[in-house]
Amino acid sequence: KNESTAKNEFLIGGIGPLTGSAATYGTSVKNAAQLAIDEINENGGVNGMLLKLNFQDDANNPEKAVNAYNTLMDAGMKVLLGTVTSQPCIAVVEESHKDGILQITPSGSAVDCIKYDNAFRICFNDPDQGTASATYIAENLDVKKIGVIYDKSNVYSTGIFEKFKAAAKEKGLEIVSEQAFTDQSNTDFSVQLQNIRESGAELIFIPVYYQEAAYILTQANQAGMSIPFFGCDGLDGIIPQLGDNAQIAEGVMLLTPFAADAQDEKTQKFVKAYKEKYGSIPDQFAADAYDGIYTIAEAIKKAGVTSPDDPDLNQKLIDAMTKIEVKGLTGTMTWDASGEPKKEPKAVKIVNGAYKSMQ
Amino acid sequence: MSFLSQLINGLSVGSIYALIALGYTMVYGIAKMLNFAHGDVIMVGAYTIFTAVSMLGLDYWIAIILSVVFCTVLGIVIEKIAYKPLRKASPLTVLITAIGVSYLLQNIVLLIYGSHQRPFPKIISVKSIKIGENLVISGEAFFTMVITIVIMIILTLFIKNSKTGRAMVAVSEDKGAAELMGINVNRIISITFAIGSGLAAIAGLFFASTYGFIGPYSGAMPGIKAFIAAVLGGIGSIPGAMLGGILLGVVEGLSKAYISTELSDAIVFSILIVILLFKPSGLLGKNVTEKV
Amino acid sequence: MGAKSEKNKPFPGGIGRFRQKYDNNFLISFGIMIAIFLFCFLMIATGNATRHFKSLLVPAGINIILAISLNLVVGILGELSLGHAGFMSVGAYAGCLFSIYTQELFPIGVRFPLSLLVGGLVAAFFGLVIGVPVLRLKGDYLAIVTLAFGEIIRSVIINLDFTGGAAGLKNIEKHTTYTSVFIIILITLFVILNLINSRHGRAIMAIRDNRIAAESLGVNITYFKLLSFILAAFFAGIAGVLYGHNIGSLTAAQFDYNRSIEILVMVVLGGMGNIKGSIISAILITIIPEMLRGADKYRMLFYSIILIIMMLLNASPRFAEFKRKIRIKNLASALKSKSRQKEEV
Amino acid sequence: MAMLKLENVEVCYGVIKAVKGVSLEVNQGEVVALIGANGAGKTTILHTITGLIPAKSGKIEFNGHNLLKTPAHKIVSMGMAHVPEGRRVFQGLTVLENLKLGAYTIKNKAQISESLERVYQRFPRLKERRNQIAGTLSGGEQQMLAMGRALMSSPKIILMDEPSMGLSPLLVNEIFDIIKEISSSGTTVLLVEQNAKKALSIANRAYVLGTGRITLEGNAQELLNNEAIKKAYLGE
Amino acid sequence: MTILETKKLGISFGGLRAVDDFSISIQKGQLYGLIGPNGAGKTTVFNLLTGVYKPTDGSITLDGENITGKSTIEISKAGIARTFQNIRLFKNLSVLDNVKLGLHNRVKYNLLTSIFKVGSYSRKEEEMNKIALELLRVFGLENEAQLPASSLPYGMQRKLEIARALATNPKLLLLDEPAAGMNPNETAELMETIKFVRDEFDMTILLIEHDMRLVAGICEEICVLNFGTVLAKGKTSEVLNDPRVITAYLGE
Ligand SMILES: Nc1ncnc2c1ncn2[C@@H]1O[C@H](COP(=O)(O)OP(=O)(O)OP(=O)(O)O)[C@@H](O)[C@H]1O
Ligand SMILES: Nc1ncnc2c1ncn2[C@@H]1O[C@H](COP(=O)(O)OP(=O)(O)OP(=O)(O)O)[C@@H](O)[C@H]1O
Ligand SMILES: [Mg+2]
Ligand SMILES: [Mg+2]
Repeated sequence: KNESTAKNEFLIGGIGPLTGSAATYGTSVKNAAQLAIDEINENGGVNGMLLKLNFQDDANNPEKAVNAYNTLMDAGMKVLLGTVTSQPCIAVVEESHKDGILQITPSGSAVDCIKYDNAFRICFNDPDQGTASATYIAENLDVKKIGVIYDKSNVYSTGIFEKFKAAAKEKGLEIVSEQAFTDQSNTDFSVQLQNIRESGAELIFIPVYYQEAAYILTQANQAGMSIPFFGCDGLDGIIPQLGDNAQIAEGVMLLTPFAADAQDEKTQKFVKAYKEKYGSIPDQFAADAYDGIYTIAEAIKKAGVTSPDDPDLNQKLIDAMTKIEVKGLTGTMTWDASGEPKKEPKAVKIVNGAYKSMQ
Repeated sequence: MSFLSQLINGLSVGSIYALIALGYTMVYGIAKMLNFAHGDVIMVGAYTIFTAVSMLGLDYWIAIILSVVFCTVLGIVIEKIAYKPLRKASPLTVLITAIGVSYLLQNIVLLIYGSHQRPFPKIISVKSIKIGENLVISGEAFFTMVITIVIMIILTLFIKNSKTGRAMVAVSEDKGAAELMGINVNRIISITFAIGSGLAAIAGLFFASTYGFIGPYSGAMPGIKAFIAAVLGGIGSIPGAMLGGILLGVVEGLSKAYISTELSDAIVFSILIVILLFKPSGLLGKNVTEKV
Repeated sequence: MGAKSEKNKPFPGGIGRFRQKYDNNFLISFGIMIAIFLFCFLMIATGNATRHFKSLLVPAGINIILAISLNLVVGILGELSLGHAGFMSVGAYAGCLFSIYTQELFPIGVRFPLSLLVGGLVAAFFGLVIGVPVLRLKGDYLAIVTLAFGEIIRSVIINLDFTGGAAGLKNIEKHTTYTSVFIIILITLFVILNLINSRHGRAIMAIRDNRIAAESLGVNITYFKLLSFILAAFFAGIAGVLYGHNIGSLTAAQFDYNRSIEILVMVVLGGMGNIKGSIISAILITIIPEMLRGADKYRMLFYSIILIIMMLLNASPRFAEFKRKIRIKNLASALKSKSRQKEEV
Repeated sequence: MAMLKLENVEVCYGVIKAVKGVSLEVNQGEVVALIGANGAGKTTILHTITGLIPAKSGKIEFNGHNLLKTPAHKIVSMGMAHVPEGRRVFQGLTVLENLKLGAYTIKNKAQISESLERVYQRFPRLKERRNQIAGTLSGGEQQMLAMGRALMSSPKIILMDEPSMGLSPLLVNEIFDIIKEISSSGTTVLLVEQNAKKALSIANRAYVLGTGRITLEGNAQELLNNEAIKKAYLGE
Repeated sequence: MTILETKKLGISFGGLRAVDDFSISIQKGQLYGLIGPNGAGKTTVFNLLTGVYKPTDGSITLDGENITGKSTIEISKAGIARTFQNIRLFKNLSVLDNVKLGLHNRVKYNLLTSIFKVGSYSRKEEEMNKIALELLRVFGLENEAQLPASSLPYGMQRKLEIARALATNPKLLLLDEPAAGMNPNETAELMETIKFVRDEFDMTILLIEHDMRLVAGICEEICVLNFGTVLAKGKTSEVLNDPRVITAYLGE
């Protein structure tokens, strides 16, 4: 039964949606995590141990995520990389907290995802992104009137939007049009765009994932709108998503720690390997997962754990988390006890189909 | 002006719903089954075109024909394997099997093409139509509307005037009696599925062209909306499906534009309920009261 | 001939009051539930249960409650409802909000049962509200309205503040245990089976079979339709509260129409109006996707194929005959082999 | 030679045997009556002949063809028509549409309009009501429609299941007159009836069905005078 | 004593005047026949009497109580029970349960008793079983009590419908073509049963029938409907010899 009984194999569990409408995000995480693990094992593993990934589907459903978690515990999971989406993450962290095992969520951005000591995250949290976006726009862009399109049925989107709204007010920005949509109608945005156009907005803030953003940008383009768009890390992945029509995304600005076409060696190597193995360009989720695995490896090294059967393994790893520094794809990260990563968001603008850093 | 253009937005969405609902109501009205997999056949149709054009580099026309043929065959095969053995079972059994088929199609596509959305090739490119200053009807929307109306007329004429069409109505009324007329009931139901699925391929083409992207789950929501449109228009009524689809799109658009984008879903569904309370068998449905 | 007329007698062998109250259906359903509980209890007590197994007990139990209660509407009353998850969600939110806000007021032993009751009652109230269109509409038209109702609820929950909006309700204490679910299942079974086997249940089934005839006998259609919807909603609401107190958080997205359809699958697979069947199929539908975890990315593919095959088999007359045969044969041969074993020992 | 021939036909509903080995023959040009109590299996036999219900065992031959292996819709095109129990007209269609569906197997347009004229001639009421929705016709009119519809395929043999049920005495007489006419115009008739007296009075031969078995057969006139029959089925 | 009296009863469907100016009066204990050509409006009269349709004109009085425009349920409670031309049984329920449904408003217990099976449940159920079995015995159906109603042959289904209607203990029993689909022998048997019911239960019966032997055999008075209006009414033998009735309905 116990998968990790194979000598010195360190089992990392993964949980995320592999089916259902959020399946892309889970798949990205699974793929990139596997890629990182293969790399590490090729270089001899960590402290003499080989890493192994067991990734379970949760269909973006908390109940199924808890089932998946228990399956992984039965299999002998030592560290959890997950879950990918916020809602299941909030349910699973309750369990992992009771078991006291280290949980690192690559992309669960809701505040409560890491409310316990054993949980850490790679991505930014929602409020921070909301505030950061408002601050950035107020301080660096010459616009005052903002229109927003956000997903009312999604935690990530509403989470960012709410903080953005509060911060925007403080910074003297005026939100002239708030347009929502839900998972029941997330392909047609013609009405929302029309509403914004009539509101006189100078910039449209879209704290949504790139799949919806692709629809929004395409339809804005069709309607002949030329208002600039500003998004958060969920927007990363928009260029490959648009395919041949990438020019639509020209001028879109986003806050993101990761850019698949960044010129540094690390990113290029990752993107190349990912493309070779899975045939598509990695997105933010993939980058977070890749960093997540390297973070786990770093924590193992720091904690000096040499056997998966170490009786104090959990506490050692959790303690190690606040002591390590990881130079990842998404920036150089350190953690404090809150579990939030310390790293800088970068604002980029899409120019000629590529990210270009802004200040 | 703004009202008119919002109305046009609603009409464009509505005509897509209507186009999907036509195929839905066809199967629904004649085979008397809720084919919950209809939305997924649409998705498969769009993927077929995507494969032919973006992956194999085939000509648009060939891709479209390929997609229609593929979906037609798919419809027939699904009917043979999953629905035909259930001719005598309760309609709910068939409904659940259809849900199984819907999951199956989604997961096959998921396995073959992966979970991420694919950009759909720009096949239909019609110039937007400008009326006056600010009023623009997108080319796709206009074309969709025209095609929907044409298909509606063809279907109505086909059912009313062709021999097969008459046989379809007979089958929908009483399978046993239809058999006694010498009608091959199984064949008629197969043809119904074939037509329904062929229409799904066309709907898939227009749906994907309008919105530009397809994923394994792209068919689910339009499928549900088309189901709603078909019921709203009156089960089995072809003009009803058209009317229901358009109305659904317009109500959705106008409530987003003038009431609330947050609550538009709730508003649309509430209006649906109210309409059905006043017209319990849909807008154009036959009000069959049981003779006592 | 003698045997036949014996069999055709209204109540073979004469019946006691107990049998009149508790027919085979009742006893077998309870038997099944108690056997399942004992099995789980033994598995856990002997340390044979994996965590995965244990974590499935509560969801399976909740699904049993949902399936049984939906069967009351779909199987017994004969109306198609695609909005059961809607009732579940109102109940879940009401019950969980109650238990969050009364944290200081009551001790847990009082608060949890009370929150179940609150969830059930609020859901029942919504059952009454949706009951109004139910009285006017039939068949697929009603199905659409129930589906719409479920989606309206979901949409409203997302837009309200006290429900936590899209982020949902968090920090719900986890009180649901498999014992508490088991007790609720028994209560649900008791109420619904008793109802079916009574004057009221008969009236509901009469409406399903022939509304006009039922009316002509003075059966109050309005009352009984509403009663079915309210009762079904009540138990769905309770199931929702159990769900919330098991996962610890709630979001509207968990209660979309896919969830309603999943419950409907259980009912239809188990057989319309067949409560035993609902119990078994609820368990199957809960565990099959979980058992398929080993199939990795083919998991949901296999699941859909299994679902289709189960439906086809279930409806096949040959399979029905086969089931009947093995049931009789099995019993007979099992009895035989047992007695033989005894002789050998 | 017999036009239609059943040999030892058995039919089951699930485990219940409804027809337990029935043999009967219908010759070209005859009117053969099949009478019997409620639930004897008369309807079941007709359904089995036209292929709506499969037979468990036995043999059914029609003009030398084995019907057991022929699907229902092919049987119609071989020249057999069935007026089913309870009429089963297409409620939502007009009278004319119903009649046209009766000629579904016929390709020749001229033949169809000829048949239609003949049916209208025989049932002037149908001509008068040709655009009425069939579901709103009265019981007797629906019965006429069901017969007219069956005649549209110009069948060699026509099977009728209780055509007089629920009709007023006047109409019953009319219907039997029509059956006589149909027969005299050369169509063979197999007639199932509760109204045994009427049926026997127009039939050439008759079979009496007990529960699932033929208990008696013979010349219709003789049966009409048979004491046992009189007692059991004629209520005298 | 008059049990049922209708005055100028009428109803239209769209343009069709299905029943017009329909007035009859039935005495307690009478066996009354309603005949007429197909589509004359006989079943519609039953539907008016039982509240399935609301009359556009006229009034209905049952045992001195005005029941015009009342709902089916109220009328059932007031004391009219019926059978249907196209049999309407509860197909999936047992024969016994079908009859017990007839007792729905006669032997009652409340919802809590149903759910908790306490108090009078067993006693009331036993009482129902007793009454229902007795009724089934009258119609020779006691051996089929536990079978599903759908498995009965046609003739037995008709009888079961009558038994179910009787279970409501009505003041007036309406039978819509009870002998349809029966052979003369079965019809003769049915005639006996109807007479027996009338005598034994002291019942008033109004019946629609096309079988003249049955009508002539048991009805004391009849009413002939034609195109929705009363063509003739009175003593059975007299009406059946009325030449207008013969041309419109009987033929010969
Ligand atoms: N679909 C069915 N399922 C089960 N049993 C059936 C079915 N149809 C008919 N039967 C049974 O088969 C037997 C023969 O029925 P059938 O309808 O052929 O009789 P019939 O002679 O036509 O009687 P009737 O005079 O009432 O029309 C009856 O006992 C009947 O209950
Ligand atoms: N709900 C309705 N809508 C429209 N027309 C109706 C309705 N009910 C009855 N009719 C019409 O009213 C007339 C009388 O019908 P009814 O059923 O009362 O006839 P009937 O005398 O019972 O005939 P039968 O002896 O054939 O049963 C018919 O023409 C019928 O078509
Ligand atoms: Mg019959
Ligand atoms: Mg009538």
